[in-house]
Parts: sequence; structure tokens; C-alpha cells
Amino acid sequence: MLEEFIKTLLTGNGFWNPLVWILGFIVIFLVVYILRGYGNATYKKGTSQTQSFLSGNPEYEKQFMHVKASNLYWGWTNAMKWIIDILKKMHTGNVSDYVLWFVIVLGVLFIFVGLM
Amino acid sequence: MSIMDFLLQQSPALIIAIPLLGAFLTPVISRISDKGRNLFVILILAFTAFLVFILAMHVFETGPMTYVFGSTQNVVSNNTVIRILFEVDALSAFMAIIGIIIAFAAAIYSWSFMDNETGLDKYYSLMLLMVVGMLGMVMTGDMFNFFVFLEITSIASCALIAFRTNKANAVAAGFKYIVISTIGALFVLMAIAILYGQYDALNIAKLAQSITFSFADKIALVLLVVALAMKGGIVPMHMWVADAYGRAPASISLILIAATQASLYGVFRVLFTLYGNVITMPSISLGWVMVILGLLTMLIGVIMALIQTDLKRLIAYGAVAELGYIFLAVGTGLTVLTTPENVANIAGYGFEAIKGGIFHIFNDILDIGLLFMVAGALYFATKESSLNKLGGLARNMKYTTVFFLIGLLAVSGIPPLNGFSSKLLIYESIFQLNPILSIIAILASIMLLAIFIKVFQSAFLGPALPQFSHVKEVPKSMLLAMGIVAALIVFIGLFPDLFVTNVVEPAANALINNQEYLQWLTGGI
Amino acid sequence: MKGMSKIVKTIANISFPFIMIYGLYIIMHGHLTPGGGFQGGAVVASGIVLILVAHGSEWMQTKIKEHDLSLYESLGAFCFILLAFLGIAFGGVFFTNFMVNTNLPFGQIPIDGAANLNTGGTIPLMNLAVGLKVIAGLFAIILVMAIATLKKEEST
Amino acid sequence: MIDNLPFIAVAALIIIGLYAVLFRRNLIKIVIGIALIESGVNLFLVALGYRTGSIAPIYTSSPGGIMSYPVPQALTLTSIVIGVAVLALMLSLIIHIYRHYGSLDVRKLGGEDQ
Repeated sequence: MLEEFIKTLLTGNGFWNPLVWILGFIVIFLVVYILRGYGNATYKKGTSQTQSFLSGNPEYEKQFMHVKASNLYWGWTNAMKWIIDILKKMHTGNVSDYVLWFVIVLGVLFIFVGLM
Repeated sequence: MSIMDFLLQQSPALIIAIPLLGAFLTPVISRISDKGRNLFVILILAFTAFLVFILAMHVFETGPMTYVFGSTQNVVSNNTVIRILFEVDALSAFMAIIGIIIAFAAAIYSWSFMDNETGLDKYYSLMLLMVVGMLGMVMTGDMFNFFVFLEITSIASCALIAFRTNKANAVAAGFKYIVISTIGALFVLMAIAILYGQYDALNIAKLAQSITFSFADKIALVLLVVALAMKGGIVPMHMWVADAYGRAPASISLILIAATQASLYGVFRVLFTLYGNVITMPSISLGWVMVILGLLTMLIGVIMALIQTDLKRLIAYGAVAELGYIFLAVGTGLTVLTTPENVANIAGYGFEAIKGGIFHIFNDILDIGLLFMVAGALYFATKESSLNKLGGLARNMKYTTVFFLIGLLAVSGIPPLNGFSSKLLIYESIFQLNPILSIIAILASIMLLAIFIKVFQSAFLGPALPQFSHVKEVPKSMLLAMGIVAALIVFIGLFPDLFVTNVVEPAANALINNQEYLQWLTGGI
Repeated sequence: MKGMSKIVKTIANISFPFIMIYGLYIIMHGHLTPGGGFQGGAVVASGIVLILVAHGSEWMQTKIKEHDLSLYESLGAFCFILLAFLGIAFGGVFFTNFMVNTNLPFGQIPIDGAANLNTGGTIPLMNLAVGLKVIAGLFAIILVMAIATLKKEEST
Repeated sequence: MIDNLPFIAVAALIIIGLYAVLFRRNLIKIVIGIALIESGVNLFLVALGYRTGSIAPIYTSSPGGIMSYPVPQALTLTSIVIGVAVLALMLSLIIHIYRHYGSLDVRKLGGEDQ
């Protein structure tokens, strides 16, 4: 019964067994925990060591420090602006356009299957 | 005959009939007591789930089961199938299991989630009707019946998407959904009529036996595949998904995912079973079309998800991207199946690809479903769905955060959760078709991780915001529903082989081996 | 929606029984002639719509409530499913026509070319259930739409 | 030619319906377009069951001769019933949409991604 549970999943050429992964995870966790232990001795609460450092600028109130969702991945969206603009133009939200896409795919597939 | 045997024998009919009965009794019970109605719906779904499980176990062991309505005599007379019948093979049972699990979770979730809304008797009736339609679609053995259940699902889900009629966007999303699904369903009916006109049969097995792949059959094939793919939300016909999933109540988005997958089941059933005898004709490579559509679905889904700021809309685009994996994997299987030099490989990577695709249906519904439930929980607690306004909620909602983390890791395919095992199957098999496909699939998966990290960062992490200081953890029923799904995710993630061998493999076998589906016609019932 | 003139009301009242009878006839003869629950129900519902348009939805709301209609609709659907379930109990399969060839109402087997009303087994009963559901359902739809337009008229 | 007339009508109905759905801006007209597509499909189903010179399939006191095939008619009927439900649902949604947006223009409904 237990054997059935822990059997390895064969994926054609590879394999996957979560138990191996969990063992690895535990080992890495132990290593990290030990390394953390070394640093803990020099960590002092309440000193300037624990305060955030913003290139010498004063820190804002806490609620203004939160990075909003639309500010995330700014560089990526800026670099991919051309494709995002095309896609935004595609997603008009107009139901007639939705049906138009359906008709287009229908037409393309008709041609494709008709040629075969 | 023991009661269990009786239930098993009648289960295909009862799985449809019991929720249907429940749907019509709900308004009556609703007049007596609200709590009683909620409990009644959960009990109905629990009993249906029990029936689905005993039926599925039977089907996985002994092969397809047919259930004839009306009478068991004269099913085939004069070479015509004259009765409506349900045919449940391993794939149908597989889809029914997911559908009923997710519907059960949604019913538990609704207990607290919908507590403050009005019109709940209609909500629960329609929810049960939606479950009926979904289960009917996956279990029926008759094309016209399939159309009817498709429409039942569309009508019920449209009314539920527009359930919050005081919100303009919800009503608009409902309207878009009903237009799309009606047009899709009408073209499905058109295709059914074409097939019916040629072969004088509506039964899937009978049609599959007599199909010759004439010109009209090609038209019917294209109509069926494109219309059902549109209902399944494949790019570029996916735009309604974002509107519908994003605006429906979270508990409905959950069942909608399963209903969408039932449409994809329709695509697979049409390609592999209905056209199963002729799809192996060498000149046809619809598989590549599916692969390309799958790639597009993945890429456009993730790019659109990355720029969203509304949480539920973002998850909806994530769900679209996940559909791409399924389509890609099954398309790979179909390509291998139909290319003559590769036919020998069907036992090899083609089969692995289909296994991965079908496994991913299950994982996709669970993962995206869990994320939707978390999004609903955030909305329930804060009445806010824009990611730009959320923040620091991990301090107030500890359990929800844990569930979101599980969903996040599972959906982006991080080991050891369930998403990884199915994606590994997909990556390895499509790599052998073309390595570039695999690279794009992994890229899309990484982007999914990035998308949901963004959600995690902006909604859960960060400093405590003063406007959310009063926010409390969501009620227990919602936590219970999320817990059920999360537990399933972890369980399947930890013991993937157990699940693949016992559930996924029979389903994949049933998909590629359509002779099993036709067996009752030649061998008698 | 407000009521119309007295002439329209009177004519509607006179023609209403005939439409009702015709609709009920179509429901009742569903197993013999073209028609059945849905068609007959639609005819009856159209008769009710005539009354609704003639007398106005305010008058109609004093006569019947929309949630009562949904109860009737549930009742019709429930009867339909119940008959199908009785098929399991008496015939072994869902939807079995267990009343055919018995002494129950509608139990006769039609003799060649001489079909009469007393045949069809459960089919006439199912037609009645569907008819009830369709009448209540269509009536409820029209009534709700009329009330919705009424609100619009008030607000403008 | 005359035998194919119903099928030409089917194609015309479906194309007109699709045209209305694609290019009309009024929501009610879109719904009418869908109703036209539906009529086209229903006509197709009924036309499939008809044979030249056949009579309606009524069992009671039939005059004899070939009857047209009743199954497509039953299918059409089911499809009509579904169509009624769908149209009623669409129109009631339009009532709500008009209340929220104050307009029936289909372009006003979208734009959540813009």
C-alpha cells in the first residue's frame, strides 16, 4: 500500500519523485538554518542595524512605502510596450469583436481543412 | 441486489437527476429556512459526489458504462440507435470527478461568501443547474443531448455571472457571455445537424462508427472544434473569459472553470472519439493547429495577466494561459497520432503528452480555483478588488495567505505541488515534438510565477495599511472550502504517481482508444 | 405599464377563455397531435400576456405575485422529475413509461389508427407538468419585464 | 434548384444574422441577429427531415402516404424552447444594461483592458 504512494512518476524519459525533492529541501533548510545561526550572534535589535536605509533620505510613513501593483515590473512592461499596446488594442471588450474573432478563426480553419 | 449495486446501476441517471431535483426544490426549501437551504444544497452535492465516485471507480476498473433512458429494449433497431443514452467512459468519469469536487467546494464556500446577498434561492437553483449541465455534457453519449446540456450550462452560468445586477460591469459581462455562448452553441447545433443529415444518427458511438470524412464532415468538424474552443476560452476567442470570470462572484468563477473545461472535453471528444476512426488519415494535421493555438493561448494569457491590476481579471487571464498547456499537450498527442512515421510513438511521448494534458485539466481547475477562492476571500474581507489599493493583508489573514501561497506555487509549477508533475509530463513530451515548444511553455510558466508573485507582493506583503486595520480572517466555511482544495493540491503533488496510474492513465487510454467507446454498439449492451 | 381603454379590456376578457381552452387542448393532446407542454403553455401564456397588456401590470400585480409563479414553475419541474423517478421504481430505468398497458389513466395501447386520448402512459402527465412550468415561467418572465419597464416609466 | 431553396434560405439567414451581430451597434439588433441565426439553424434541421410530397407526421386519422421525418422536428422544438429562454435572458439583461449605462450602444460595454 505504502509503495503505491511513494512510487516514482515516470515521464517518458525522465522521472519525478516529490520525496527526493523533500529530502533535498530538508537538507538545504538545515544548511540555511546553520548559516543563519552564525549571523544571529551579531544581530542586535533596536540599533540602527535594523532600520531601513534609503540612500540617506528620510523614510516615509509606512503606508506610503508600499509598492503598488501597477509599479511592479515597470521595466518589463516598458520594454514590451509595443506588444502590450497591440494586445490592448485587440481586447476591445466589444462583444461584436469577440464574435468577429470567432468568425476569423472559423474562416482560417475552413481554408486549412479545405486544403487538406 | 444490494442498495450499492442499485445505486451503481442507476448512477448515470441519478447524477443528473438528483441535482436537477434539488435545483427545483431549492426555492421551496428557501421559503422555510435559509440555513436549511444551504445545507440542503451541500447535501445534494455530497450525495451526487458519492454517486460520481462509485461510478468512476466502477468505470476505471471495467471500462465504459452505458445507461439507456426510457427502456432497455430495442436500443438499436433497424441499424438505428433509437434511444437516448448516457455513456460514461474513464475520461467522462474523470471530468465528472473534478466537476463535482469543485462544485462541492463552491457550495461550502458560498455559505458565508454569499451570506449578505439577496435572491439566494435563485443563486443556489442556478448553481445546481450549472452542475447538472456540466455533468451532463461530460457524461452524455448523444450529440443533441450534448447541445442541450451545453445550453443549460450557458444559461445558468450567464444568469450567475450577472448575479450582482447592481454592478454595471457584471451585467455587461453576463450579456457578453450569453452572446458568445449562444452563437457557439448554435454553430454546434449546425454541425450536429450536418452530421445528422448524413448519417441519420445522433448517438456519438453510432456516428463515430459510420463517419467517412466527406466534405460536409470536414465542415462539421471545423464548426464543432472552433465553437467548442471558443466556449473553452482558447485565444483569440478568449476575451469573454476575462469579463466573465472577473465579474462573476468568486464561487461562480470556480464552477465556471469546470464548465469551461467541459467544453474542452467536448473538443477532445469530437476529435478523438467522434472523428477517431478518420482522424488518423495521413493528410490531416489538426494537431499542429491545436499546438499553435495552445502556444498563442499561453503567451497572450500571461502577457495580458501581467499588466492587469484587477485581481480576479488577472487570475482569469492566468486561467487562459493554463488552458494553453492543455491544448498544447493534447495537440501534441494528436499530431503524433496522425503523423504516419510517428504512429509507433503513440505509446511513447504522444501518450505521455495526452496524459500530461489530462492531468493538467485536474490541476488547472484545482489551482486556479483555489486562487479564485482567495481572491473572493480578499474581496469579502476588504470589499476591494483592485491590486493598487490592497496591501499588507498577510498580517490580518494568515490562513488565506497560506492558501494563496499554495495556489501560487502550484499554478506556476513549483515542485513539489501538483502543477509541477503535470507540467513536467507536458514539457518532456512536447520537447520531443519540437524543443522550442518546451522552451516557450517553460517561459510561460515562469511568467505565471512572476504574475502571482506580483499579486502576493502587492496584496499580502508590505506595511500594514491603516484602511485595512479592521480586516479580519474570513469565516470558517470559506476557509474549509479553500482547505479542501489546498489539501487535494498538496496530496496530488506529493503522490503524483498514485494519481496518474489510477485515474489519469485510464482517462488518457479512453481518449486515444475510441474502439472501447464504440464497443457496446458491436458487442451489444 | 398602465391599462388600456375599456374596449380593449372587454375584448381581451372575451377572447381570453378561448385562448385558454385552445392552449389547454394543445397541452392535453400533446401525445396525439403536434404540440405538447411547451407549445400549449406558450399559447396560454400569450393569452395571459393579452390580459396583462390590456389591464396593465399594476392591476396584474394585485392578482398574483412573481414568487408564487416561481413556486408553480418549481412544482411543474418537480412533477416532471418525479414521474421520471417513478420510472426507476416501476420499470427499472429512469424515464420508463410504466403506465402503458395498465389499467391506470392513459394506460391503453392505441389500436391501429384509432388513437384516443386515453393512451400514452406517462407522456400526457409529463406534458401537463411541462405545460404548468412553461405557463408559470413565461408568465413570470413577462410580468418581471413589465414591472421593470414600469420602474423606468416612474423614474423618467 | 427548388429542392435546395431551404438551404439557400438557411445560409442567407445565418449570414444576415452574423452581419447584424458583427456590425450593428444597438444591443437589441444584436439580439435580433442571434434570433436570425437561430431561425436559420432551426430551418436547416426541419428542412433535413422533409421529403418531397410528404405529409405532417400526425398519427391520428392520417390520410396515408409518406410522412416527413418527425425527429428533426422534435429537435427543432427543443432548440426553440432553449432559444426562448436565451432571448428572454438577453432582453432582461439589456433592461439592466440600459439602466446602468443609459445607452444601448455595444461599444459602451467594453474597455476594461484599455
